[in-house]
Amino acid sequence: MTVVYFAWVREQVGSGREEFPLPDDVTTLDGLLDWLTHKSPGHKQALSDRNGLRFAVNLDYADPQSPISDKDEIAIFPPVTGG
Amino acid sequence: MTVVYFAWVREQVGSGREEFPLPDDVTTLDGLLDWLTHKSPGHKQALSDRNGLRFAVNLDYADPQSPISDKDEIAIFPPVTGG
Amino acid sequence: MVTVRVQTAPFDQANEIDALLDSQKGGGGLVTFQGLVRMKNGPVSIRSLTLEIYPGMTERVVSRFAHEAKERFHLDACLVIHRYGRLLPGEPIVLVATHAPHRQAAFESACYIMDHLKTRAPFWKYEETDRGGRWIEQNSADIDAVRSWHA
Amino acid sequence: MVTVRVQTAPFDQANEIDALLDSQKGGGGLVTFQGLVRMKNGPVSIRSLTLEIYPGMTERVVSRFAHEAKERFHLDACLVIHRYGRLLPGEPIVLVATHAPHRQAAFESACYIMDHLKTRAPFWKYEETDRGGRWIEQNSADIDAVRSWHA
Repeated sequence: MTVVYFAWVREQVGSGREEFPLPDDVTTLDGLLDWLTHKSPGHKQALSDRNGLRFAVNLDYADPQSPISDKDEIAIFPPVTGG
Repeated sequence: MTVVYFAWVREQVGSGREEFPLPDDVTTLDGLLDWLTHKSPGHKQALSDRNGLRFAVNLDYADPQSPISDKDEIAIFPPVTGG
Repeated sequence: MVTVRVQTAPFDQANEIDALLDSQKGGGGLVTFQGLVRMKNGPVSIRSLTLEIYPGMTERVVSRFAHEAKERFHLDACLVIHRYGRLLPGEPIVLVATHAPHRQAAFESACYIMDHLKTRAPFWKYEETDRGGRWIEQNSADIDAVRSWHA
Repeated sequence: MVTVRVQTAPFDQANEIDALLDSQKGGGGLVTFQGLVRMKNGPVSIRSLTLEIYPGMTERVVSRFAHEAKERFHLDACLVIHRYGRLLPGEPIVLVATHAPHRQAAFESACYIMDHLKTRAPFWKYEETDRGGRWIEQNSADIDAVRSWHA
């Protein structure tokens, strides 16, 4: 799977893009966030307040409850500020 | 005094501008309208529905109750349609 | 800055907007409204639209609304150009441009000016079509719109 | 016609508007909104604004809003150009243009698109000032504005 990060989430994680196999026992976005939290102190910091984050699965906004699969591109980012 | 007419009021009156001394006994715009009604069949037709007309005295919108004097420029016209 | 022009000549929206932005470096939001002579009234083709003004009063009223809008919405700049005379389908009639630190003020002030131009500024429109001509009547929705600003 | 572009290059508002008007002769009202990088944040001078996008998703989301606006407000045409990358104070960030038979639809649809760009389209703004840099936070008034379209 692919996980992409933007803005300060990208900065705190220290990378804009990670690719790895879907971890065992992870079936939802929420489960993935739990797993990512243990990946590095940067991940932990970036993901500490989930209410302050937004998510997408395969280019569509998604809730943390969304099911995910190994073929998915997951995006994790702060609330957007376009316009 | 000067009276100016616009749009279909001008067409029905048959003139865009008339100058004449303030008629005797006329002290308000309403009084002037009464007097103008007898000036010609065109005036009578144009002024028959006062609710459908708008008025200005010296370039400012005015009510029919407004006092007028011999030095004034009175305008009589339909509701406007700019923009 | 408030600029108001009532003129027969066409205007170039691009030049006008560039001049407005050059005049004050503020950032923020710029809203423009451009009204164009329509091509059809239902199934009937329009040949021309002729706008009559009350020289002196028209400029005065438009200028008052432009200044009111600048005060009320705290605009950096406000431009109104309104044409009169005989115009052809597709030709621009009016250009309103408002520049404010926040987009909502820019949008609302442009609406405010248009609502007042439609119902309070001395312009009268005569539409010539394939089936003859007529003076356009004031629209009741426009009257409701302008009243809502003064409720 | 719906046109959406997400690009680093500057745009020329005049050319874009001319192209939009040439594409369909409809008369009526044309509203444009142009957002410009601000010069100051309170007393602090701004050096630059850098916009980050999510390539693929950004275009997709902006395009969806533009099409939604065209349907909802019965637009003749709708144009959205949004820049990303590093921009300087005074530079244009975004251009929205909507063309409709009636001015209210043109105004409302431009607001609708801006409210959605502010709160739903994947752009993130980083502001560099004399006192350092920061990621700009989403504005609660913008969130209220976008919700009001879906109440």
